[in-house]
Amino acid sequence: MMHRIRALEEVALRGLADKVVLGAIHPSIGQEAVPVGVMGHMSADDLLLSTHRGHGHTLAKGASATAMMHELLGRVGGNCGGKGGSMHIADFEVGMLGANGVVGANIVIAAGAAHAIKLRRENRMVACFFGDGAINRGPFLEGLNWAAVFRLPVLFVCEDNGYSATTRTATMTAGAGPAARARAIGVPAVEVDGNDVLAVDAAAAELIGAIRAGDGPRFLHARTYRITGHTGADPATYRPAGEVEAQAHNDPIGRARDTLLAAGVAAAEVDAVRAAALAEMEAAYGSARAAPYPPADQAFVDVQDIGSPAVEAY
Amino acid sequence: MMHRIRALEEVALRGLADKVVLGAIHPSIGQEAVPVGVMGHMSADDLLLSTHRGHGHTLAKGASATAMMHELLGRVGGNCGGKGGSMHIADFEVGMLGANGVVGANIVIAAGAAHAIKLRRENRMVACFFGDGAINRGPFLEGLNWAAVFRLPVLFVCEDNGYSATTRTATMTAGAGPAARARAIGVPAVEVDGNDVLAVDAAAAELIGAIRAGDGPRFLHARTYRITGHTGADPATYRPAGEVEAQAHNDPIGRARDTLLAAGVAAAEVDAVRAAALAEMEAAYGSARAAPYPPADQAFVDVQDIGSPAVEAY
Amino acid sequence: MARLSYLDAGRAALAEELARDPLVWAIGEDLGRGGVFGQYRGLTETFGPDRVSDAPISEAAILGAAVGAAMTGTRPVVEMRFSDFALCAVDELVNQAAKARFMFGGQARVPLVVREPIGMWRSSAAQHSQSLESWYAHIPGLVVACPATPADNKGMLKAAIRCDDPVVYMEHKNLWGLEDEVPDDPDYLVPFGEARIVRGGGDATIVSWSAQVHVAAAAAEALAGQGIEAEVIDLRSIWPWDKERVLASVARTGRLLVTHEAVAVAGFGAEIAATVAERLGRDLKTPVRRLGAPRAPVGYAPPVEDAVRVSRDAIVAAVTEMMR
Amino acid sequence: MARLSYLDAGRAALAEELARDPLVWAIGEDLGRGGVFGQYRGLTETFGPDRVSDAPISEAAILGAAVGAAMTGTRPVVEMRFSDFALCAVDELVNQAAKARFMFGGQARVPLVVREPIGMWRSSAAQHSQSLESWYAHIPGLVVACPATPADNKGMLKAAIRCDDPVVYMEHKNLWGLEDEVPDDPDYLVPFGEARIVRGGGDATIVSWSAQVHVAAAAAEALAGQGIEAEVIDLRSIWPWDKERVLASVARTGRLLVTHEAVAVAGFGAEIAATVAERLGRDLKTPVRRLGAPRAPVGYAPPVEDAVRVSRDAIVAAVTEMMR
Ligand SMILES: Cc1ncc(C[n+]2csc(CCOP(=O)(O)OP(=O)(O)O)c2C)c(N)n1
Ligand SMILES: Cc1ncc(C[n+]2csc(CCOP(=O)(O)OP(=O)(O)O)c2C)c(N)n1
Ligand SMILES: [Mg+2]
Ligand SMILES: [Mg+2]
Repeated sequence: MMHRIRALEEVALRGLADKVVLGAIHPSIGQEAVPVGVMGHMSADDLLLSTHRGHGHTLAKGASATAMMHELLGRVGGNCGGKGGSMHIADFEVGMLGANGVVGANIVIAAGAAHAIKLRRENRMVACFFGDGAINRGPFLEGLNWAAVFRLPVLFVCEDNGYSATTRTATMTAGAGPAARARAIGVPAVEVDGNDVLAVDAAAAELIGAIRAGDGPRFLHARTYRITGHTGADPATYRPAGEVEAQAHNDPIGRARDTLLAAGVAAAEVDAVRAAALAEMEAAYGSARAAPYPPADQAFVDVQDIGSPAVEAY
Repeated sequence: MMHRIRALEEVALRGLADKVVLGAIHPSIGQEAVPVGVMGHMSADDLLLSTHRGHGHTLAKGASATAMMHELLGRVGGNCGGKGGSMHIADFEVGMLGANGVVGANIVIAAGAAHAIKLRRENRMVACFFGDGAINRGPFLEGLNWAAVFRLPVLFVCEDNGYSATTRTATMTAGAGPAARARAIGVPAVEVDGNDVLAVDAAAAELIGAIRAGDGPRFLHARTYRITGHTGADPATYRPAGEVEAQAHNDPIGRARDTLLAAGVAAAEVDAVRAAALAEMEAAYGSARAAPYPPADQAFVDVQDIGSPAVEAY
Repeated sequence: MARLSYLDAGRAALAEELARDPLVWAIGEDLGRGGVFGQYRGLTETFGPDRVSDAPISEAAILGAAVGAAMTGTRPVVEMRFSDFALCAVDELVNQAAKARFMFGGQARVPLVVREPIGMWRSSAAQHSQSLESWYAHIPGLVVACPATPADNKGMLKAAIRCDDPVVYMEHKNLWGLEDEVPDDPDYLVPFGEARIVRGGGDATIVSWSAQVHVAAAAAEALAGQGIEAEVIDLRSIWPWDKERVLASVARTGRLLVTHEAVAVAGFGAEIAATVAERLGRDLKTPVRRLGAPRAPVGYAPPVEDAVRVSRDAIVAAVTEMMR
Repeated sequence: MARLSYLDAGRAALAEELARDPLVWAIGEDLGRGGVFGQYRGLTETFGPDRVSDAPISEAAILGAAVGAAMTGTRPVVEMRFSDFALCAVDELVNQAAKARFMFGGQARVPLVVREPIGMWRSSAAQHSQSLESWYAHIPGLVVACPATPADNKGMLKAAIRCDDPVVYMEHKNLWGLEDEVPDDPDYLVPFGEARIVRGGGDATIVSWSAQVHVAAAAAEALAGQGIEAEVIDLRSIWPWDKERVLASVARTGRLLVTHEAVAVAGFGAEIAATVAERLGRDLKTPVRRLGAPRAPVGYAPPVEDAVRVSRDAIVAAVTEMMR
């Protein structure tokens, strides 16, 4: 799965260079272990709320790479019919309720999805991902408090890559960090090395176990690193020289590979996974490029039932 | 000063019964020790941001009771010329930058006032009061983080009366409380018995000392009790029987009286203070009742310079 | 039929929908004690605290959680207390609730109702008196309802709860006590986009909504005394609004006055006046006219507050002038 | 005069005002690295991180802190990045900044500038493309500026910074790269409420603002080829808007078309069309007309996005029809 996410984003970045991916994309290259470690404990029934940096979450939740690639290129066959693009990708079939272009907005939405689960006495849960920068937005406080007050089945996952766009998050964040804030709001929290997929997996298992047992919300603070720029177009020159290089040994995919090799898995086997992932994404990319754009009248579809512009545009 | 606040509100409540105080008023009867204990350490130069329950803050900051009473009655001579009323009372002359009708909104404004102080390298500080319910609003998080990140001279004071309107705040608030939240956001916090004016005074002295020394923001969590209903019109029947009575011994004015008597002050002396306060407020009330309403054209004054309705109403 | 207040009609509507559909629920500050105006009185007792729930003072979470809960198949009714406080949750309403269905390519439905009482209510001052219905009419994806009568407050709230779109539901605080006949039919629904003819007339058309409808009706009464028969139309919902009925009326009368309590500048009256001028410009007997509040905040002192109200006399004067 | 891009003109304006007045300062996310579009490039280096400051991702605090800092005598310029994100700070702008002076009886001044870039910018989709200028025009206390040219982006931003009212300053993202001559005069100020005649003409009046001005100008060019001389007016600020100039022009031409990128329903075009219809209804040669976006969110895929743009051809067609 980590290979699939990486390959999807590498190909998407090529799409950006090829000028067929039109909107901004926010790659999660280097951060793949977090969604993979968490999503392993969730089923298609469970729900996911994601961010602007959501390709990895979406794929790990079970969305089709082909549909995602179509969406990134704004084509027919995209998860949102080409109307959402990278920042609004969603796949309700697999419980992925949407990326979000507004930092932190997904936190209160996730609390509400979990609220509905509780009201309906269903046996499922919600995961909500966001970045380290999002903990400075009001909805972080309001959403966590809400989930704790109503004892809702939601796992909050803070993917801490150290940056908020071009800003070092630490320079704009006071206090002891995301987990401390979560605890003060009444949400038990665990901190983990987010580039160690096994560690994430273990932490998620524990937290999700508690959530499924009805203990209310939990919080996972995963430290990771964003290898690329903030967007596909960002050269990230604001980073100190050598910082990216110093993180090379920390690449979650490289680390997982080392672990696998040490455990006796053949290198060729791992390489085959990578090759298969790349081939899958190349095929998805080819399919997307060959697909048409949605027709103009899609602009008026699915706005609303009552007072729809499809009936009268003005 | 506690007597003056109490007397002002008692008279204002009579004004409500007399149907001359027209808008909602939120009495702080029972909570007087908090502003009095804090404001003793502030000068007219220092700034104050207040709430819907701000009569005590405003008077303690040095506003004229007569002007306040005129404002509550919506008359000429009010601090805001009768245009604000209880929820928007302000007296910039004494550094009181406004009550606020929106819970929690004053927190970010206070951070900004302190930011301006820092930018201008001035030697003053800001105090920001809010209730226990306000800690569930996003601006609480955003404002405290802001003040801590920029190391601003602001004292946040949470007046915890246990209720948010008709709701027991504890039922809607997760975690270990206001001080724990503040600390997690990087603002050192102290908890105090808010009905003990000497304890508030001592805690405020310490916190304000740190602020004036340039150590950044501080937080005071003061536990208190609202003897009246949420508004002047609220019978507060949602409170368990006997709750108010059980708090009788805890009235900050009664406790201060006991302390004074124990310290050898004559009862007559204390009673004289109370009588003087009542007389002052009666006079203010009389003055306000005798004053005219502002003329209708005040509706168009002080809206804005550019594009003002005074030039053209539509 | 029963005689109910506007407030009780809304309460009955919610109670009936709560009873009818287990997926309907309501949440907001202080609902457990009946809500700030008593619109929820008794409902927690009847339906339990999960179905009619208190909320923290967290407007963004109230609305944002409703978006999440609506997308996952429940039907939340959220209470914002005063429309002014809904300004603490605009991202959630405008960027999330209104757009989710479209931007996710039709995968989401967001069947939520945002109750946000509007309007001037004696000496509530600048932060508790606003009428911002034109804002939401401008936002694709939203339905905007502004009932003026007890019957409509029942039938429209029920329609809003059953509707699959997010509905901004604006009750007027000054109408809570207004009593009138209200149908008992549990399926009494007032469809959006169908105006109500408050009073017929052939000389001029007065279009309004919410509390201002009653001011317009009083003006029409006074005008009738002068021999001027004004037709008064209550739009009931401003998105969608009943263009057909308004155009038909103005085509007949040749005169349009729109009046609303909100600020005139960029108020929804501008949309109506502009539409009528565009469509019927050649056939009007007199230019279209609007009456709304001056572009000033609402003040506390009565004379200052009254200075921004559109009075019955102002409407009478405007129509009289238009008849010349 | 110097040839500058719209982006650099705004940057020069801010730099000059920072240099002129030590009470001016700017704050927003990522400003230390030049801001998201580079509008702040180099300013932190020149003026230091206190004067051109990074902010946490806290829109409510950015705007709310600016209110506090403005009330205490400084002149904050706050950057909201996209006008869509300003929806996270509407209480701070509408309930606080806009009303403080009035509700405190004139004790407060709130001289702040809220920069919030608007408009469609290829495939930015529903949450990064909105134009909500009509919202703010509806709010008493606010000034609303929508510059269309590099010179105006300099002169109006400077005027906004020197103005004692809160100004919502809406640059258009699609104009950043537009180059033109810009005055060097450090006191070059473009006053609010004075429209610019982009091109004269006697047959029809086209009113617009922001990026749409350029579409309107291109349409007028095409119309001239057909022998129709349309006057194009760039309002520059929509509150206040230059009613006199628009009314004078329409009084001459007898025809008004307003066109803007924002949604037509309850867009500011309605206000202009309604005002002109009210004032000049009897003298128009043809009914007023508006062109704005359909009431739909902005989609990602180019054909879907383009479907909600008001094109040059749509303007040409409308004016041609009005000439019949
Ligand atoms: C409310 C809001 N403010 C600002 C932005 C612009 N923005 C997009 S991503 C981003 C940085 C977010 O940082 P973080 O939460 O750490 O997530 P990361 O990008 O590192 O994954 C910003 C500021 C936004 N989308 N929404
Ligand atoms: C944003 C917002 N939401 C709701 C309200 C309505 N309201 C006014 S006071 C109040 C209770 C506030 O409780 P708390 O902060 O504890 O202050 P207290 O009234 O106890 O002093 C509420 C909910 C408001 N004014 N603003
Ligand atoms: Mg980050
Ligand atoms: Mg309280």
